[in-house]
Amino acid sequence: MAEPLLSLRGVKTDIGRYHILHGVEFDVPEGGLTMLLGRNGAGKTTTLRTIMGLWRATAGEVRFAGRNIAGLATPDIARLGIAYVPESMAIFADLTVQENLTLAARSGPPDQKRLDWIFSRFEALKRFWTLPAGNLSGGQKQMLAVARAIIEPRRLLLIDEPTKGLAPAIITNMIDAFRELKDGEASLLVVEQNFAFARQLGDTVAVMDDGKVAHTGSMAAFAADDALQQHLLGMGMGEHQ
Amino acid sequence: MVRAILSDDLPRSRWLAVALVLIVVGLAVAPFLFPGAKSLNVAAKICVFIVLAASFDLLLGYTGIVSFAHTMFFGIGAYGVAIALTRLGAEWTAVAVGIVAGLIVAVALAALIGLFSLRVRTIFFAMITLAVASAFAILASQLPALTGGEDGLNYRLPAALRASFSLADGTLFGVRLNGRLVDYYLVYAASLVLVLVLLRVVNSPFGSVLMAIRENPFRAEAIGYRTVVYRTIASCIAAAVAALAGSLLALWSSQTNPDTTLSFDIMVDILLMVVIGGMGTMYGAVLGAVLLVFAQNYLQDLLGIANQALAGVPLLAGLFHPDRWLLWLGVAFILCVYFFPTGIVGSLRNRRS
Amino acid sequence: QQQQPIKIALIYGKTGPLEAYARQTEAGFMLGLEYATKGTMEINGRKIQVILKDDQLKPDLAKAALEQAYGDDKVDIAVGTSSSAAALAMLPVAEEYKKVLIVEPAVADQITGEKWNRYVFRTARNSTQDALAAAATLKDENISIATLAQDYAFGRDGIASMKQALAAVGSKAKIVHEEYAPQQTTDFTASAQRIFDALKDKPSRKIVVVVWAGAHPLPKLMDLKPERYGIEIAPGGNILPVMAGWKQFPGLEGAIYYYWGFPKNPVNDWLVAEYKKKNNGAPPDFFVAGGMAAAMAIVEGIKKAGGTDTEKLIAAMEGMTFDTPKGKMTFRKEDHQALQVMYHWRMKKDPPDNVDLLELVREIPADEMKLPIKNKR
Amino acid sequence: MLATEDLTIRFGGHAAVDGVSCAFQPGTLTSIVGPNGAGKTTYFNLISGQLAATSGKVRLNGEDITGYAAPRRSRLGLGRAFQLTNLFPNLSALENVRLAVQVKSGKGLDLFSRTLGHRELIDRAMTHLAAVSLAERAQAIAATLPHGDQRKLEVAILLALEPDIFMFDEPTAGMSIDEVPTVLDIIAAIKARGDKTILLVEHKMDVVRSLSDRIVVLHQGKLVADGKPAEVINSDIVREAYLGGAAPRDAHG
Amino acid sequence: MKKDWLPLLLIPAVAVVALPLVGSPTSWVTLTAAGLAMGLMIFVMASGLTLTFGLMDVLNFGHGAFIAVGAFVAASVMLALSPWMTVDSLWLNLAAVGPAVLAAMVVSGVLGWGFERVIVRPVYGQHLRQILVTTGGLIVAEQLLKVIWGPDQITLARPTALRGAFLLGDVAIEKYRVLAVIVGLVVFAALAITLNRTRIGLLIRAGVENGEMVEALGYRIRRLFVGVFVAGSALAGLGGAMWGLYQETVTAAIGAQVAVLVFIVIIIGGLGSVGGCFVGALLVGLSANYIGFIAPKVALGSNILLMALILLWRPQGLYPVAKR
Ligand SMILES: Nc1ncnc2c1ncn2[C@@H]1O[C@H](COP(=O)(O)OP(=O)(O)OP(=O)(O)O)[C@@H](O)[C@H]1O
Ligand SMILES: Nc1ncnc2c1ncn2[C@@H]1O[C@H](COP(=O)(O)OP(=O)(O)OP(=O)(O)O)[C@@H](O)[C@H]1O
Ligand SMILES: [Mg+2]
Ligand SMILES: [Mg+2]
Repeated sequence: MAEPLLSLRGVKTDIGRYHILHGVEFDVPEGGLTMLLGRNGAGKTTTLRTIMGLWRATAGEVRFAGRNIAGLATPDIARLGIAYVPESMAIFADLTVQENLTLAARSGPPDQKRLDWIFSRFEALKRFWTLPAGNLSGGQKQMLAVARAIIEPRRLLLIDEPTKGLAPAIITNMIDAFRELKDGEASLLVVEQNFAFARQLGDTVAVMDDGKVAHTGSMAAFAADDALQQHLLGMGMGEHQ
Repeated sequence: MVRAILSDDLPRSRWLAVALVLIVVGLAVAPFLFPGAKSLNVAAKICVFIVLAASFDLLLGYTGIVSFAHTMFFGIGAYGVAIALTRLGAEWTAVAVGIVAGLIVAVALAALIGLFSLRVRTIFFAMITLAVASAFAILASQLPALTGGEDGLNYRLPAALRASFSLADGTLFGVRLNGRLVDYYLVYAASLVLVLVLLRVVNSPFGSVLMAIRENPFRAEAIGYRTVVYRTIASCIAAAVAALAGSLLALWSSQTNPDTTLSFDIMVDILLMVVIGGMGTMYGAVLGAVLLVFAQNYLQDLLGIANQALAGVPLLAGLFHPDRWLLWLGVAFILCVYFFPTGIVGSLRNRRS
Repeated sequence: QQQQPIKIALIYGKTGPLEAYARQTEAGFMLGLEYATKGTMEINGRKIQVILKDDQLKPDLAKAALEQAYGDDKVDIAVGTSSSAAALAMLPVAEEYKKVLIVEPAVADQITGEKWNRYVFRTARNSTQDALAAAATLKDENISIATLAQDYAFGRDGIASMKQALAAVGSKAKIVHEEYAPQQTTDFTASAQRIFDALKDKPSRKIVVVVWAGAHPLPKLMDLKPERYGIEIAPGGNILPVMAGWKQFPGLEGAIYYYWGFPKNPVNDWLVAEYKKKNNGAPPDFFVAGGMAAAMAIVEGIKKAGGTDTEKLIAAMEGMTFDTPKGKMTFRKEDHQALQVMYHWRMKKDPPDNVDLLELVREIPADEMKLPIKNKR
Repeated sequence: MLATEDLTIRFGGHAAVDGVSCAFQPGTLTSIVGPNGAGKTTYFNLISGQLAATSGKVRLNGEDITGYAAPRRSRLGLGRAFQLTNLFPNLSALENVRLAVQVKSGKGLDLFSRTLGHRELIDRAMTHLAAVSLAERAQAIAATLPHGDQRKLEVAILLALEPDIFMFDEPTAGMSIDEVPTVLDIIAAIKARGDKTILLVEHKMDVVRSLSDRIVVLHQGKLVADGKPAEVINSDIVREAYLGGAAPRDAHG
Repeated sequence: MKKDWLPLLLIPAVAVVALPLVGSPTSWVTLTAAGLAMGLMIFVMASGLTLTFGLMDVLNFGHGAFIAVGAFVAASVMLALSPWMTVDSLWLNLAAVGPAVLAAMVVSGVLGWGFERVIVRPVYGQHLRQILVTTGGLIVAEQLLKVIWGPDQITLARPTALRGAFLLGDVAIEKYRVLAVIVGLVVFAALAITLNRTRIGLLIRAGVENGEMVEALGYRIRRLFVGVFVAGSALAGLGGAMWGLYQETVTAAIGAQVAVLVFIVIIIGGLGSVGGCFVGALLVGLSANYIGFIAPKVALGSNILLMALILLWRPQGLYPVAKR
């Protein structure tokens, strides 16, 4: 089996005085979509931020495309072809939708075909093209945050809870979009609470609990194993659907 | 008991506790420990500035209001007493009149500014207050008949506060018990009380709302607090205390003039005191005031010594020349802000936990 | 008793905007002691000990410093200070401690006016003396004067005493316009326009009298070419660095308190030579002379009183005449103001350098300037 | 009873809420659904006073409160939890809730008593924290709580206000499924008391279905459907505009 | 976003209103020309602060220090080249002023770089600590100036070709102000283009709002900030040099003196809008002259008055930059 695009080994992260991550280990295979699951406070967001270099790993390696990127500065990590959608969305409220996307497209003005493709998924962005992003609705902000990550081709997408606040119709669109991306150019690492979404999309899964990865494997197997879900998530995926 | 006096706001750090005790006791015995006009002067200044800084912390640290007009209220208090003593003669009634007048003007002005402009953005409010303050300073210098203009006012204090007045005919531990001593303990006691009152205010339910507003005014409104009202009340309290501090200064130094009460330098000083000490912790204001007033009064002497040592070395000697004490004060500021991001108190408390 | 030193405190605004002046005062003061004691630094066998104190131009600090000097350091006599506001704050202290205070170089009239007390002497000249001197340069024929001053107490007092002064010296000049500009003014176009409009059609000789503290407006006024209306400008004397900036206006005239080239007497000769030696060629300026005068007054006074007892000192110094770089000065009995000569100067054609600037029109003798007595004893 | 009459707000040309008239009975839970940008949050903002209506009225028990500022409405019993978490970041979880409790107690203007002296307030705050199972995190600084816990704190603050009208804006968004029931149970409990009016904005259809007595559908600011859950959810408009394909296009802005 | 012309119209409006009050047209022309020139000089000094304050949200009270440094450096260079200054040849004069100004910009720019690294970097986004730390910086800088150049004020005579005035009939227009106008306009144009025609402006605004996210998008925001800060300081240096030449005396306090004026200007402008700063500066320059002529008494507070009026009309300044 080929070397995974991203792999974490023994990653530890502290925030201030608190030890948040103690030895996170999992892989994101090239061209695959890995779901990072776990209870509130398990450390998912912290993990993504650590990969992105927004928190410093105090120990362990983060290998991306064969090189250890732990310790690199955030911009340099991004320039390796990694895009990030934070949990808080962190859209630039003072800038218009257009300006937000212009900035996200590092290598020049956004390519029109790509834009149209995004509009076809997230129609609201087109409609509020010139509106300050701060005035967008919660869901629209979420769409913008995702659009910002996919406005240009990237090798790896780190996405923190993309579906929160989205209407079912839009979620469906997003699923399509992510499918196309992973079949095409990118690999994805997605943190999610919405399990219908997770199950439909995930190839592999990593489940976090209290700052460690408690289980990794194929999504299919995990989805089948209710006992394991009970044990790791305190709740079966079947429920609430 | 202690809890009640400190309104449950305990130092929460051994070192802080030690420092505070040292300050309170030290100031109490200063006249006898360090006799002499200068040290007494420094001690009194420390008391006054502790109050002033603390009142400013109520605005800055607890309510998140950035105001550059705080010295204006300080000045109003000072001029209140000064003018009264000049016009009505060196009488206690004059003092009373002055203090009350100062309070009224200060609070009224604060309320006015608050209601009109506390709605605007922080930074704009800051600039508006800056404008008002400088306008006020101009006014003061344009009314020489009343304020003595640039020269300020020199006046006599009530007899009991003058050096000539001697108490219980005699000396204690070799220190003449004269009016200055009476004056000093008057200032000391008043300051102590005022600080404790402020401590109570910030630890009252009212105080907790102020902090909420500082954190997130939008949400504070949403759960039912009218931010403008709270902010305005806070500014009025701060203004009142600042005015009282001013009155104390006027009562101590028997002269009042623009650059010791209204100048922007003073404004910067109290800003430094609050932030170096630690915003949003009354104790920070206390520490900050002590440190700064000390530095301002003794750094020069220290440098004198250093300069002796370095005599001959060309540039260094220049750098350590006593006249360059401001340079080192500046450096100290920067280092403080650097190494105590949360102020001295903040750092002490973190160290502990 | 006999052998314990004579302690003198020198209080001045050593740090702050006027630092440069303060250093001059100190230098002059030290030279004065040296000269007056023939280098022994002793008076009647008692060593002189000078204690320097910085008031940063702040009245409260000045006051504190003086209290400290009298109270803690037990000085016999004190000298100060650079800022008038600070000096005024010091006066009551002298009275409280019953010790002599020599005011130098502060100029405010009140110091020897309503705020005066019997412990206060002043070697520095006061604003009225400046005004009288300036007036003395404007005596001849009929002149139309416009004044330009800063819009606050000092500026307005300055013009007020200017008017009295003109009357006092019996000048026929009349003031046709008074212009007051904000203290911090940097752009004088507006003021100049108003002044020009007021003066330009006057038949007589037209002069703008400028009374200004801080960055002097003269060059900016000159830029607007007053000569096109035949308007002259009388800037009044100033410190050398400022007047160096006026080099390109030959023929400027005014009155000045001290210029190193003017006084012809042994004291000044010694001072100029000595000072140049110590400051690689730079001649002494305003405040050097002032400092020296203060020092010489003290030495003279103590010698005359035969000691440092305050009452004796006051008795000795009242009416005392003493040597200074400006020649003889006399502490007038009534208000302890030192009466002294002033100088009427003219800017040289093209000055060789930045310090050799002025030529003497005439020395204005002290008795020509009828200085009113403004204090009550 | 809470009612809006022809409530409208325009931003420039674009009407975010467009003539919505609707009344909400005590003891009922009404879900408000609609595509992203339909105007749900804005509708809430108009009711709770964060935004001022361009036209139309908001009535509470017959009283016209359209002109009232947010604090006043809150004190009249309109309680509101926000979609994007909106706490006092540097205060402890407990303090966040205690402040809410304090509003009703009217102690806000009490200058000279000690906060810690008012035990009853603190205890009440603790019970509300416990209700959202955050009791053991009481002393944690709000900003350092994980997203899910922050959402729960948001709910605790609403409870602490003890309002008559509860407005939840996607209370479970970003909450892990084992936590979701806690919140749903709380809402159910409030509903059970029978005298409270509950408005719920939620995108999770299963949640909506299980809780609502009634569903109101907003679409591009207009009220397009209103009725029993079953019928509304199966109506064409909902299938088309909300559950089904992408929202219909039309030019704007 | 459509352009908002009202504030621009304010300038001619003020001038027109002033005409009848001033009375004599020639005086009016003199005042107006002088006022505009003064405005542009102020603009050059303020523009740097607008950049750092407005775009990066850094409240740099130390700005005055760079102005002072600029003035001192320029003064030294010119004194060194004084022979070229005193001859009556515009070209030789400029040959002396040019290098002086350049040196001023370079030095203060370098200083700005150090300032950013040592003093400002740790306090991005924290207004209060910025005020303090930069005030501290100001004090230190002022004192260092005294250590290096000594406490006395330095007198530098303006070059011969730049003193005096052009006389058009009864109207006098100072030569130096003409130069000020040219420089001011150049600076304005340069800034306007970089900020509106490139993505730099966007980046900075985004970076202020959420630096982390901008970095996550792959931009090295730190470098950008440093760059802006250096540019700002260099502009301050330029302003300082020009101001020094105008004042003809240079003291360590020169920066602190103009600081308040500069702050007022950018507040009027709307905190960070270069256009606003431009209009603000011109308004300040004009009103000061008109009021100084019509009612000198009022001139005391004319700037504050102006600011108050503007803020009453537009509480966020003439061209509000996004709320922070
Ligand atoms: N800034 C911070 N300071 C201190 N602790 C923090 C900070 N941010 C997060 N934590 C702690 O780190 C732990 C993991 O938080 P994280 O946000 O990674 O969880 P999560 O898995 O993303 O949860 P959620 O699903 O709710 O987003 C939590 O216990 C949280 O309290
Ligand atoms: N200040 C504003 N200016 C212009 N348009 C605005 C403003 N505020 C909101 N809008 C628009 O109004 C519409 C309604 O926004 P709202 O937040 O109410 O939607 P929502 O129903 O809550 O959507 P979501 O489910 O995503 O939260 C959105 O299209 C938004 O872009
Ligand atoms: Mg998370
Ligand atoms: Mg919403």
